[in-house]
Formats: sequence, C-alpha cells, structure tokens
Amino acid sequence: MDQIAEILVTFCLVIAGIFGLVGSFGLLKLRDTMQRLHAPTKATTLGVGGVLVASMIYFYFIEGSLSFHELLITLFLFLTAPVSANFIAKTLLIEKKGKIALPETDGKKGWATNDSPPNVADSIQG
Amino acid sequence: MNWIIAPVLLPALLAPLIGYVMRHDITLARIASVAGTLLLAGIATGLLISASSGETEVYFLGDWAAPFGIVLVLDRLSAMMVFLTAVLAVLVVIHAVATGWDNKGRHFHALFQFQLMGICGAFLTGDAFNLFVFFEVLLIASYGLMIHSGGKERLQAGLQYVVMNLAGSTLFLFALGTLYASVGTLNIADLAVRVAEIPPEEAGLVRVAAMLLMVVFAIKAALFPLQFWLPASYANAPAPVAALFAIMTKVGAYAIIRIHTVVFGPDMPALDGMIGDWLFPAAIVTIALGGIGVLGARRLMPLAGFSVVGSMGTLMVAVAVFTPEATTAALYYLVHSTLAAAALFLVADLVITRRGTDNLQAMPVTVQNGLFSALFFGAAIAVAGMPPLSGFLGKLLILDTIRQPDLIVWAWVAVLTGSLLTIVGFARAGSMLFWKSTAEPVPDLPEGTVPPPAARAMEVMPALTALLLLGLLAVLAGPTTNYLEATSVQLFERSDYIGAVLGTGEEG
Amino acid sequence: MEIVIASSIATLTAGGVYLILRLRAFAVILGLALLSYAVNLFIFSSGGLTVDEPPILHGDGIAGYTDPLPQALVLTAIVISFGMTAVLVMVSLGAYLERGNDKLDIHEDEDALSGEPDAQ
Amino acid sequence: MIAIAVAFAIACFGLGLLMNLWRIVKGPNSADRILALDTMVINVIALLVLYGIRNGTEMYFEAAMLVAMVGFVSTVAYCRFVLRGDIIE
Amino acid sequence: MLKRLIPHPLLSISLVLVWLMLVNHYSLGNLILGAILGVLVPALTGPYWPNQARVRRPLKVIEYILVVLWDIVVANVQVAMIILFKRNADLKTCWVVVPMELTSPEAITVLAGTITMTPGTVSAMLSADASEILVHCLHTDDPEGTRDDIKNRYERRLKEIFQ
Amino acid sequence: MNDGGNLLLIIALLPFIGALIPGVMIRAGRNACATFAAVPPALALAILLVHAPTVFSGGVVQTQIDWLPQLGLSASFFLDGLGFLFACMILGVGLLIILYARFYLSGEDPMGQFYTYLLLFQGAMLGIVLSDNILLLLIFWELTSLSSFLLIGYWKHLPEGRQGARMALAVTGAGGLAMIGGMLILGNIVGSYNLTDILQQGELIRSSDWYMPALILILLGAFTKSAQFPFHFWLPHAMAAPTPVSAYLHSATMVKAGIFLMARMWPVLSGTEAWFYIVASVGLFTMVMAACIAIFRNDLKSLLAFSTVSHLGFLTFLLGLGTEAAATAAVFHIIVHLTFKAALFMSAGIIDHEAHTRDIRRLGGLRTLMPVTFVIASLAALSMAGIPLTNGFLTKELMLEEAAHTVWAGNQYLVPIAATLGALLSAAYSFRFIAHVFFGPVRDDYPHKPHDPGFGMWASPALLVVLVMVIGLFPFVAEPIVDVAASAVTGASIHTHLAIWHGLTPALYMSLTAVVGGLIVLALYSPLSRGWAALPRPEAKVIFDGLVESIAALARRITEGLHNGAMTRYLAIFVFATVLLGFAAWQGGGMAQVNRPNLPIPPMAAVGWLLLIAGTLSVVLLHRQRFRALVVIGIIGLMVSAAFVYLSAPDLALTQISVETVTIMLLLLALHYMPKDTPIESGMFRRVRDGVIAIGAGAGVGLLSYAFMRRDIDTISDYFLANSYKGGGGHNVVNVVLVDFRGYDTYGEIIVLGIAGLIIFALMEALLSGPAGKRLRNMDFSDDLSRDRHPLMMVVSTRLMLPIATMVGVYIFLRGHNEPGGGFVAGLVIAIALLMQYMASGFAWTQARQRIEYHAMIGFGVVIAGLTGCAAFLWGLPFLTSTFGYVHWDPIEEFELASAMAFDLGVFLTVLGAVMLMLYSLSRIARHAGETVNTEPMDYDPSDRVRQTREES
Ligand code: NA
Ligand code: NA
Repeated sequence: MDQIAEILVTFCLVIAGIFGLVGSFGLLKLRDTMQRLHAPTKATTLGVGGVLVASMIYFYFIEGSLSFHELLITLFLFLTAPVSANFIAKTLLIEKKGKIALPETDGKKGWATNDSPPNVADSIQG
Repeated sequence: MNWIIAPVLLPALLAPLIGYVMRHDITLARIASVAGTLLLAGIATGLLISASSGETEVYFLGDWAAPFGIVLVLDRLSAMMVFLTAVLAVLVVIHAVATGWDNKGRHFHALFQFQLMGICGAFLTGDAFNLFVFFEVLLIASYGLMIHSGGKERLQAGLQYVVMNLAGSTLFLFALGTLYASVGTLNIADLAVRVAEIPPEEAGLVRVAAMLLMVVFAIKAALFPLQFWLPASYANAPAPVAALFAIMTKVGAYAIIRIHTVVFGPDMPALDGMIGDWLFPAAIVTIALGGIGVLGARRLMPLAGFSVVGSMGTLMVAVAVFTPEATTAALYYLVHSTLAAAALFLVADLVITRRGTDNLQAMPVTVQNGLFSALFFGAAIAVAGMPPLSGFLGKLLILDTIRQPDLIVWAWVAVLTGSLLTIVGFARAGSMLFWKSTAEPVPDLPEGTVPPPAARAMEVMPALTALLLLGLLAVLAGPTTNYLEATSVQLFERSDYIGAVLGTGEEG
Repeated sequence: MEIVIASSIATLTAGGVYLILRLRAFAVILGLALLSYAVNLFIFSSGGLTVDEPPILHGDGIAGYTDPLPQALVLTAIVISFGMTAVLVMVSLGAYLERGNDKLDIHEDEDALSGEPDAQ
Repeated sequence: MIAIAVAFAIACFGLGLLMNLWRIVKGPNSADRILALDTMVINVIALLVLYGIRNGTEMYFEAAMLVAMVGFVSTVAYCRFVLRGDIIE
Repeated sequence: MLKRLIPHPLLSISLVLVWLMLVNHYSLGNLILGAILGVLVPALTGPYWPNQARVRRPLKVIEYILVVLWDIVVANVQVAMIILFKRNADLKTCWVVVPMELTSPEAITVLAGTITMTPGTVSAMLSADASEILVHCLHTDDPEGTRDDIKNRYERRLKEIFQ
Repeated sequence: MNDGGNLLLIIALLPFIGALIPGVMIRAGRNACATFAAVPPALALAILLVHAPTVFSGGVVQTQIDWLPQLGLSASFFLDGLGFLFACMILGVGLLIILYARFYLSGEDPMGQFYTYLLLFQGAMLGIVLSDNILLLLIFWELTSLSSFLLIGYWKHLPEGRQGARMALAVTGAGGLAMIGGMLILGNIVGSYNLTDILQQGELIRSSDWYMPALILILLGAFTKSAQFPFHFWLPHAMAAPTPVSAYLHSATMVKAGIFLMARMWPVLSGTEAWFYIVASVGLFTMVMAACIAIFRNDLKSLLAFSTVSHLGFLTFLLGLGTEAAATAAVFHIIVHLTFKAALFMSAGIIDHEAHTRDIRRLGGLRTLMPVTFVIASLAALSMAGIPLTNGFLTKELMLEEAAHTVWAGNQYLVPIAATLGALLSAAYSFRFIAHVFFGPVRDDYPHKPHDPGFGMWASPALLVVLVMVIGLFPFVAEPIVDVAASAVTGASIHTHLAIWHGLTPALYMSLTAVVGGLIVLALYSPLSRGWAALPRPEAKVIFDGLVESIAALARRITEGLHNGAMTRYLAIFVFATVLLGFAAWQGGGMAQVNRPNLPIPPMAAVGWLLLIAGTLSVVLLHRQRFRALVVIGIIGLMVSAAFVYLSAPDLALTQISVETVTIMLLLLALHYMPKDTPIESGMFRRVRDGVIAIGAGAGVGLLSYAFMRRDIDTISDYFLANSYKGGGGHNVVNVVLVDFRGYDTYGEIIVLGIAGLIIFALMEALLSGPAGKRLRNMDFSDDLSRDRHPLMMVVSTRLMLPIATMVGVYIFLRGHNEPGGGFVAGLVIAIALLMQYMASGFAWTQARQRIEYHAMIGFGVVIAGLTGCAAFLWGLPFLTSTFGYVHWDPIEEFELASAMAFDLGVFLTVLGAVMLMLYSLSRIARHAGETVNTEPMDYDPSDRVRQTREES
C-alpha cells in the first residue's frame, strides 16, 4: 500500500513540477500578453493541483493523517483564478485600448470595459 | 493595585473613550480630557512623593519575573519625568481648550491622551524594546497632533516630521537588534549586568548598539547633526502641541540619561567613555546652531524652535559629562527648559493669534499689547536663561559642574555665547513685535472685520502659570536640587536599580 | 545561509536608503518599506538562524527552537511600521493635495496653487 | 523516491519563479507584470506545500492559504487600479 | 423559525465542512463549534449576498465537476505541447464570442471560470449586459467549434443546474 | 541670622514688592501712584538708616539664607560701608527721581509701568550692592541689564529708544555673561561663592593660574556696565530713555555698578601689574576720550552722557591705581559725581520739558527765562568742571594728586599730562554747558517758550545742588561716609582728611591749567567745533549696528542655509552620520570568537535570494514609475515571507504577507490621487552621492548582521520556551510571548494602530473641509477608464469567499495560542475579506450594510485589551497577568480557556477596526472627488432582466 502511495505521490509531484514549469515557461515564451494569460492556468490547475493531491496522499498514507487543507486551497484557487484572469485581461484591454481588435458583440451592448451597463428599463424595452 | 501603571493606564483607557464615545461631543471630551489630565497630575504627584523615599519600585507586568517579562521602574528619575509631563499636560490642555485649538480638527483630546500615555510609558519602562514601543506610541500620537487641523504648511512640515521620525524608528530597531544579538536580553537592568561583563576585546557589537541608540535618542533630543527637523516641525505645529512637544525632546534626553548611564555608563569597560566623547562636541555645536538660529529667525515660531534647539544643546552638554553632579544640573535644566519652552510657545500662540502672522515685522498693535509683551518678556527671559527665572540657575549649575579641564572652556564659551545670541535675538524679536509695532499707524478696519478678541483669563492662565512655575523653580531651587541630586546619585548607583529589578523579581 | 540573509539585509537597506534620499514623498515611502523589510530580517536574525524548527512546543522539550523573542519583536515591529506607513501615506497624500506636488523638501518661495501641473 | 520527486518539483517551481521574475521586470505591460506576480504567488503556494511535504509538517498550509487569499486580493487591486484608478469605489 | 435562523442551509452546511477541514480534527467539540459558526457567519455575511441562487439539481454538480476536471487534464496536456513545441509564429490565436442563455450571475460566473480554468481558453470579459462572453483561444483552427464546445459541454449542464 | 539681617533682607526685597504697587495704584491716579511708589524705597531707606550706627562703627550686618547649596548660591546679604554708601545713593536718588518723574512724565505715558520698571531696577541695583554671594550678585547684575532694557525702551514708539535699549542690553548682557565666567573661576579658586570668604583670599586668588582669565572676564563685566572704552558707546544711545531714567541709571546707579564691582573686588584683584595696566589705562583713556567728545555734543543729554563716561573713566582710573589713597578718592568721587550729575540730568530734563528741545544750538539765553534752573544747573556744572568751593573740585584735586605721581611703563609724565588734559576737557564742556545754554541773547525761536517749572520738578535737583555746595564748602561732612566706605573697599582702616586747600601741590597747578585751558577751549569753540566736524572719526553706533546686523545676517544665512527645508539633505546627513558613528564605535572594540557554523544554502534559498535582490534592485531602478514599483515590491514581500517560512517563523510569514497586502492597498488608494510618475530631478552627482551613502549603510548593517549571526550567545529565550506552556498555557511560544510575556508591548502596538486609524480619519476630515477638498472636487478621473465598476464575476466569487475567509479568520484567531496565527493575523484576514467585498460591490453599497462602526471597533479593542489586563487587579496581581485553564465538558473534549485570548480579541478588534477605518477614510476621498455612488451590488444583474421580462409578459 505504502509503495503504491509513494509511487502515486511521486507521479503527482513530477506532473505538478512539469506543469508548473510549463506554466511559467509559457509566461516567458509566448508572444503577446493575451497568449501569456493562458500560461498560469497550467501552474494553477495541474501544477498546484498536483502538489496538493500529492500532499493529501502523502499525509494520509505516509504520515497517517487525513488533511483537507489542500482541498480548501484548491477550492480557493479555482474560485479566484478566473476572476484574476478576467481582471488581467481587462487590464490589458484598457492599457492597449484601440490597439487590440476585439470582435463586436452580437447584442446591443458592447464589451464591459467599453460600454456602460444597461439600466434595467432600456433592457425591457429591447 | 500598585499605582506605577496608572500614568499609562489612565490615558490609555480614557483616550479610546474620548475618541470613540465622545467624538461627537466636544464639551464632554473636554471635560473628560481635562479631568483625566488633572487626575494624572494627582497620580504623578503621588508617585513623586512615593519615589522620593529613595526606594526603586518595580512593577512586574503580567507577574513575570525580570528580565523575562516587561517591568516598569519607578525611581526618582522616572517619577520626576512623569510629574513634569503631567504638569505640562495640564497647562497645555487648558490652553488648548481655552483657545479653541482642540476644536479646529478631529480627535485632539484622544490623541492628546494617547500622547500622554506614550510619554509616561517611555519614562516608566524598564525594558529597552518596550521603550521603542512607547516611543512609537508617543510619536504616532505626535504625528496626529502635529498635523491637527491641517493646512498646507503644517502638512508639508508634518510630512518631514513623520519621515524623519520613521527613519529614526527604523534605526532604533537596528540598534535593538544589534543589542539583543550582542547581549541576549532587553531588560535594562539585565543589560547593565551583561554589558558590564563584556571585555573590551569582544565589545564591537555592543559598542555599535550603544552608539546607534545614542543616535536614535539624539534625533529626539535634536542634537547636531540631527537637529535639522526640529525648527520647521515645531514652527508649524499647532502652538499648544509645540508646547507639549517641549517634553518630547526631553524624552530623547531622558533616554540617553537612563540608558547611557545605567547600561552604557562611562565606567563600563566595553564602552570606555565613548558616548560622552561624541555627545559633548555635538551638544556644543547644537548650542551654537540654536543661538544662531534664534538670532537669524525671521518668524516667531521658528525662533522659538531654535531656542529649543539651543536649550537642548545646553542640557546635553551637562548630560555628556556623565557625572552625578553634572546630571543633577542637567536634570534641573531639563525641568526648566521644558516649562520655559512651553511658556514660550503658549505665549507665542496668544500673540500670533492676534497678529494673524508669526512674521517678525512691525504691524499695528491690536489688543493687550502690554500684557502680551510682558508675557513674552517673561518667556524670553526664561528661555534665554536670565534671572530671576530658573534658567539662570540652571546654566550656573551646568557651568559649575563641568570640571574637566579639556571640556570647561568649550562648555563655557558655548553656553555663554549661546545665551548672548539668544538674548540679542529675543530682544530684537520682542522689540519688533511689541515696541516697533506701537509706532505703526493703526489702519481703519474694513467694514465688517472684527478686531481679534482680547484674551480671556483662561487663555492667559496656562502661560502665566508656566512662568510662575519657573519663578517657583528658581525660588525652590534648593529643595528641587536636593531631590535631583538624590536622583542622579540613585541613577549612578546602578546596583540599586539592578537589585530592585532583578533581585526581588521572583514570580509570586 | 547566513551570508544569504546578511546580503539580503544589506541590499534592502541600501535600496531603502537610496530611495529615502530621493526628492519625492512616494519614493521615500517605498524606501521606508524596503527599510522595514530589512530591519525585520535584521532583528529576526539577531536570534540566530534556525531551519526546519518552528517554535511550536510539542511536549516539554525546549531544545533547538528558533529563538521566539526576536520573532515577537519583529511582529511588533511589523505592526507598528504598518501603522506608521499608513499615517505617512495619508500625510503625504494630504500634503500633496494641499501643495500640488509631492516634494519632500520645502522651498520658501513655493506657491502651492500655482504649483506644478502634475496635479492631474 | 518521494524526496527526489519533491526536490524535482521544488526545482521546477523555483525555476518558474525566476521566469516570473523576468516577466515582472520586463513587462512590457502592467497586465504582464500583474500576471507574472499572480503566477509567482501560485508558484510560491506550491513551494510552501512542497516544503510541508518535505518536512512532514502541515504547519505551512495556513501560510499557503493566506498567500492564496492575499495574492488574489492584490491582483484584483492592481488591476482595478489600472482599470478604474480607485480600487474601492 | 429554523428558516430565519438558518437562511442558507446549503451555505451553512458548507461552512461546517469548511470548518472541519480547517481544524482537520474531527471531534464533537469541533462539530459544535463548526455548527455555531455555520449559523453565525452566514448571518453576519448574509447582507452581502441578498439574492442567492438556487441549485436545482445538486447531483448534476458532481457530474459537472468531473467533466471539467477531465477537460482540465486533457487540455493541459494539449496546451503544454503547444507551449513547448509550437513556434510562436505558428500559433493561431483568436477571439471567440460566446452568446449565453444563462441569466443567473452565479451560473455565468461558473461558466466563465470553467472557460478560464480549462486551458486553451480564457474568458476575457462579459458584454455590458452580461449576455455574451468574450473568450480568447490560444490556438485553434476552428473558432466556431470551440464556441459550440463551450455551449454544449458547459453551458447546457449549467442551465440544468441553475435554471 | 540676626535681626539686623532680617531687616537687610527686607531692604533687598522691598523694591521688588513695591514694583507690584504701581500697577494697582495707577487706577487711583498719578499722584497716588507716585506717592505709593515712593513708599517702599522710603521704607527701605529708613531701615537702612537704622543700620547706620552699626556700619559707622565699623560693623557689618549680615544675613544668609540657603538657596541652592549644591551650587554654593545663597541668599546672603551683607551691609558694610561700601554697600551702605551705594544703598543710600540708590534709595535716596531713587526717591528724588520718583518725585521728579511724577512731574516729568506726560499724561500719555503709562506711569504705572514706569514706576514698576523703576522699582524693579532699584531692587536689582540694591541687590548688587548688598549681595554677600557673588552668584547672587550675578543674578542682580543681570536683572539690572533687563530692567534697564525696559526703562531705556520705555518710549517704545521711538526708534532711538528701542535701538538704545537693545544696544545697552547686548553690551551689558555680554559683559554680564563674561562676568559669570569670571565669578565661577573665583568661586572655584576659593571654594566658596561667598563674597566675605572670597575677600579673605586675595593672596590665593592673585597667585592662581586662573587669575588672569578671571580678572579679564570680571573686568569685561565691569567695563561694559560702566561704559569704559571700548564699550562706552552704548551709554549715549541709552539717552533716548526718559530723563528720569538717565538721571537715575546713567549718573547715579547702573553705570556705577561696574565701579562698585571693581571697588568690591579691589582687595582681591587689585595690586597686580595686570590690574594696574588694564584698569588704570582704560580708565584714563576713557576719561580723556569721552571728555573730548562731550565738548562737541550738541544734545544736552548726549553731552552729559559722554561726561558721565568720562567721569566713569575717572573713577576707573583711580581704582586702577591700586593705592588706598586713590581708592579713597574714588569712593569720594562716587558721591560727588552722583550729586552733580543727577542734578544736571534733571536740569537737562527740565530744559527739554520746558523748551521742547535739548539741542544746545537752539538754546541759549535761558538765564533770564529760567532763573531757578539756571542756578541749579550752573552750580552743578561748575562742580563738574571742578571749580573750587564745589565738591567736584575736591575730588578732582585728589585725582590729580594721585595722577601726579603715577609712573606708567617707566614714564612719569604720561599719566599726569593725560589726567590734566582730562580735567581740562571736563572743565571745557562744563563751561560750554553753562555758557551756550544759559548765557547769550534770549532767542525768539525756541520750539516752546521756556519758563521755570513748578517746585515739584526742580525740588530734586535743587536738593542735590545743595549737597554739592555743602560738601564743597564743608568737606568734612562727607568724611565719615567716605571713611567707612573706603575702609570697606580697601580693607584697611581709612581716616581721610578732606579739605579744600592742600597747599601748593602739583595738583593745584594741574587744576589751574585745566580751568584756564577749559576757558580757552570755550573761547575757541567755534573753530574747534568746525575742526572736530571735519575730523574723520569712527561712529560707534554705526560700527555696532553694522556689527550686529552683519552678525544677524550671517546668522540668518547660516540658519537658512542649514535649515533650508531640504529634508532629503537632512536624511542624507543622518544616514551618513549614523554610518560614520557606527563605524567609529565598532573600531574601538573587538569581535568575539565565531562559534556558530554557517547553515548550508539550498538551491531554493538561492532562488529566493536572487528574487529578493532582483526585486529590490528593480524597485530602486523603477521607482519613478510608481505603479510598476508597487507591483515589483510585491515580490519582495512574498520573498521575505517565504524566507520567514523557511527560517521556521510561520507567524512572521503570516503577518508579513497580510500586512504587506494591506499596505499596498493603502498605497494604491493614495496613488490614485497622486502623480503616477516621479520626474527626474536629481543630477548625477547627487545620485552618486546617495548611492555611496546607501551602499555604506547597506554594507554596514549587512556586515553587522553577518557578524552576530556567526556567534551564539546566551539569551533569555530559554525561559520562554520552558515557560510558554507551563506558565502561559500555549504551545506557540511566539504567540505566548506576544500576548503574555510581552503583552504590554502588544498593548502599545495595538494602540499605535488605533491611533493611526484616528489620525487618518482626522486628517481626512481636515483635508476635505479645506482647500484640498476643493481641489479634489475639481479632479476628473473619467478618462480612458473601464466602464465596469463592479463586475459580476468578482461580486459572485466574493460572496462565496467572504464567509469562507471569515471562517479562516476565526480559525486563525482561535488556534493562535497553540499554532501560528492569533488575533493580529485574524484581524487582517477578516479585514482583507471585507476589503474584497468593498472592492467587489463598491464602497457605498457595502458600507450601507456594515453594522459595526470602525471607530467603535478600535475603541472596543483597545478597551477590551486594557480591561483584560486590568482584570488581574481583582486578584491583586499586576496589569496583564494572565490565567488559563482547561475545561472538561463531557462529551466535548477538553479545551483551553485563557485570559490571553480575551486580550487577543482586543488585538483582533483593534486591527480590524484600524485597517477598515483607514480604508474607509481613504475611500471617502473618492466620493468627495465627485464619483457617483452605487446602489446595486453589481453593475448589472442579468437575472433582473429575466424577472423584468417575466413581469412584463
Ligand atoms: Na507584539
Ligand atoms: Na500568533
């Protein structure tokens, strides 16, 4: 059992390390900012995720204590990372306003950075 | 309960109540603040009487034995400083209330009480790091008071004041780190014991710590070359705050007197008198800069600020000698210069309020020129160290106690020349403010402008009281000096202090 | 490891000092922040460095723990310097709003209202 | 075996940190810098957990959790600063 | 009465779980403490969450999570390959506009989050009336397909969960 | 202290007490005021006369009250012949002046003030002559300078009065300060500051190495006060004072203080070559020079002033000779000069008062218009000229006699000739006074038609002139007082024989030469005066003013150059000095043995180090792009926290990272309103200089820390490890140190935070209500900003995170005592969680849902922490004494309750309140800057659309 756990942990850690590195490498390598925005998702998901899974397995099977802290951290990262990415993307679009060609929206309202939110009344009329 | 903690606890509990419960009711806040300050004065008097028995009383916070817990130490010196603080505080708070300064911004009284807490805490503590904490309490409260009611000049001067002191606080931490790393303790008595055991050939670290601490305290004491911040800060602080700040420079002086006598005294082999060797010339230059500043000032508040610089130099000349006799003189002058500076700032406030500017230029006189000129004359005499007020005796004491042949000429020339510059500077300023102004034609007031109101008795009372106290200090110089002499003997008899803190500190 | 910490303290201090000698309040704030990091590490290291042994007691053994006292001192220092920094930030903002520039030096002839156009 | 894997992972994330540093310094946009700092926070979280595995202690999970929380808040604050100037409006 | 005491039962239960995860020590004392907090904390933070979304099909949530986790693993490998082995010049990056039928803020958030967390796509922002989502694809030959994937795999499931 | 001594004390104090009277009495009218002002001196004079028998029988009245024994200062008074003489003069003339001033001062002059000053001055003067302690004497000495400053500047609207007063104060004040030095030296030589002791020790003092410095310093005091060359110039300018002041201070009293001092110190200081050459020469020169100037002065009072200077030189010369006879002559001339000079000053005052001018050129012919004044003034002037049958003749003869056989540097003619010349010139100006004022034709262009004043005004000078004549005619009446005073001066028993005729002595010829010469000068006045006018001569006032002004200007330059508001320079000096001093301190000591091995550097630490260094350098290099610098500083915070984790300090890591985040929030909030870039302002030199200082400082602390990290020392921490659980009930030693062992520090620390919150709030209020508020309202932030303020995704995720983060906060709080965490970090965690809510849903919306006021939270926190500490009082234990216990409740497992947790709760509340109050205050700016306030938690809620559509259909 311990043997399997050890292998599992090792596997998770190696995967995590690779993806963590790939994430940061992508940040370094990719050409423009929007592309680079994709990179940290690797570090967040398989990177940290792998480490956390490894940790859970490790502590349960090898140290003998079941730890859910890792789950909490994962939950937290999954909850926050998209919001962060969302904000960073908008930051870029504001910084490079007019320099990045965005597709038009199909609706009446433009993208959130460029158009003010509808007030409820005119959305009803539509 | 033991009352040693009271000077810290009373304002510490009162301040939040004033700041939060009474923040919409200035009358209530005033009553609470004045009552609290009076009570503090009462407690301080009690402590002074208690300390005058000559016994060093120790308060073990949290009931932890020294040097592990923090202790408060009540000896003659700390009792005297607390008492002086309380007396000053009473004058200042009444002035602030009577002149309405406290209502020109928010939270004056809360900050004022916190300020008192910090000052009393700094005087009472027997722990080097706790000294830092209370330095910070008193500093941050002073930031608030310094910029009380805002305004462009005040804020830009306040910014400088904050920056300078933050730099100083950082250095304080570097010094404490070095100190802990070199001797492994923070309790002042324990430090004294351990520093005494360090042989000179291993003293590098502890010497650096002692020197850095001296620099830190020298900032507060406005000693050359660290005095630059003071004139502008004091000049732009609200006047009652500047008056309260009279004790702030003394906190620096106190810390040097305490730490560099008990822990880093000149007889410690590791130190080899190093501190005095640096302190003395710095004090001499400070006197010169103060005197020159008084003579060269164009405005009243900076003039007062420079006079504080000069008086700190004079005080530190005596401190730098590190003998019981000179320390006695220093302490007498400390009491004097605190009250004198306060008197000067309070009078300056009354004058400036009515003139509308602190420029030293002839302007048509407004109201009560005679009264204000008399008060100013008194304050100037006090600050310049002329009789019949106590400054003259203080200077005589200082000059008389410096007996080292290599110091004597420097000290005498500096103190006496500094006095002359101060006298001439004040004579010029006073003559401009009160005499030349009488020759200025009084213009017809434009429609609707009200001439400044005459000062009510309550407004004048604190300044007048400060001057009377200075007179009293001169008249009672004998008994006062008896106390102070015993104080410095106690200070230099460090085995008493150490014994009281470490000897009986077994946990109950 | 000691050299790592010492050189970090040195670099942070040097950077902090350089920045507090700049002419604008904002740089000075940054400088004080760096100095605060430096001094925290400095005090922390005054107890000697320990690796892998946090000061949480398990059982009654007391050997081999990181010196807790400097840690407590650093904690106090962190909190105090936070309060101080907050006030400093506020005061410099206030001074800026009143003057129209955030210079640290005071020039006698400066006229706040005709100050520089950098007030947005 | 685990020890080697931990060391490997630590090396990977450590290397990642250096790459993040490069991006923070180089930019060129604020968005890049914020992004790189955010990634750096994530890498540090991973390192903290790895360090916990190495030492067999769970002492550092609070630190990791806190880093995650403050990392998010500061990323949002930096972005909001660029987006709206006022981070609390 | 119970309704007033525990306005958000799901949240309260989650919080009790969170508490147990935090203390990582399962005892009656901790359960009681967790329960107290599970009641207290929602009551304190409730005002900031005025109109809570209702999850209609809790079981679907698990399915959704599993789908997303699988996608994450698969997509991660794909994207890692792209980063490591594809020359920057060969990347076909594009924007995709995904119109949404979701109206619950919670659902939209989860969708956007999913898009971001599954590598290869990042949800950049919403339209001002929250009816469309702007997605950035790192590399795709078929933008339309990506959009359809998002709508079929994720939005459909979310609609089932939330509406 | 005998009864006489008591009375002596009363004499010394009476004028001071009396100084309070005029202020009260002035309301009762000018006559009452003058009358009552006269009471104290009259009373004092009466008491003094009671002592006359004792004094005249050679006795000494003494009193001593300890004042400041540590210094050797006592309130000791003694009355001997010299003191008696001076005291009589001071009080007697004082009474005459009070009478005279009553009529001299006009209705507009504040008379009460005048009498107050006058009595203060009188008290100071009396103090000088009665002191038996030289430090006490110094006190009174300085008091005369101060009170004379007030008297000279009495007519404050006149520039001459102000300048004269300042000049007098500066010169006499400087002399007084020098004298302090001299007196302290004397005291140190003798070992006592008591005058009677010092007077016994002449031999000791004169043989001391310190004799010369003491002599010079004391003489500086005496010469400045008595207007001896080169310090004479202030006296004529002091004539701007009202005439009663001149008559009192500048003839009878203050200027005599210097003479008094020389007389008093005569037994111990005189008799040496130094004394002779300094004192006699200066006196002689002053006598001649001032007399010469006096002749050509056109202002009556100025003439009299220079004459006074000359006569003071006369006295100084006599004292300088060092013989008993000369000293006796000096004593006699003190009396003589007083009588005629006071009378002359009052006469001059009368003329000024009546004719409205003191300019001799505009006077003349007053003999017939003012006959009484003419008689008084002429007799006094004749005495001044040294004409026989006046008392002036007697002393002039004595002086010339002494001069006649004085050898100066081997030359036996120099002194006699100079003395004769002095007498000649003295006669000349006296004659001119009489001739040019009273003789000649009556003019018709006086500014005011003069006539004799009322009796009240001329009574005083008349009385003095009576004395002039009585002594002149019957010299023996003065013998007793001269004897007793001279005995006191010389210490010998003096019995003079004062006579008009001494036979055909050299003095008589010299005197004759002087009078004849004086008449010749008068006759030749016009050509001489033209010659004088053409003569280039240094104008003392111009030189003095120039000197003072240039010193003041220099002082101003130095002050404004040094304290020029350049904070950056102050800081550079501070750092530089610190590094230098630290290095100097290090130099003097050595270093203990290195006894601690270096820890290894794992690669991870190296990476962290690299990041930290790179981050720091980047912040320094990028600091001008402020936002960028703020992003980069995040790396440093992260790395420092990581370092703390690595170095086994999790508490520090938690605190550092959360504080850092909140700090960055604050900076971002502030930066919004500040410039986003720092301009390049410092040149290369400056940057290099700062760089050098910075590297010095960095190297300094780096080496310092390296030095101490290499050695192990014995610290007090073992106690904490041993007692943390046993005595503090916690496994987390750091936390127990914080809340228990050093809870008092923490108490101070949370108060710092609370104060910070208050200050920020108060400052914000002040700013918003001032011009800055206006400035803010005019700011425009609408350019190029994102349109979404409260994005939906952020709002939704925050809603979920807030309760979770709150749980985390509670968890960190509760476990702090035993594991990393505690109230402080918990407070920050909750604050950050709330902050997220504010960022997501906006300030107004969130604030509207906030139930607890942040002010109150700080207050509660501080008070709870304080009261927890106070709870120990109930058990008679010191502040902050903690207690803890373990509670067993089946079926719940045992748990711990510690009072420290209540304290930690205080910490928690304060931290939370302070942080939120800061953010709250900063955010208020935004609303002030005209931003609209949101009423909805998110920009747009799409479910509204559905609901609305549904309602629609
Ligand atoms: Na603390
Ligand atoms: Na803690």
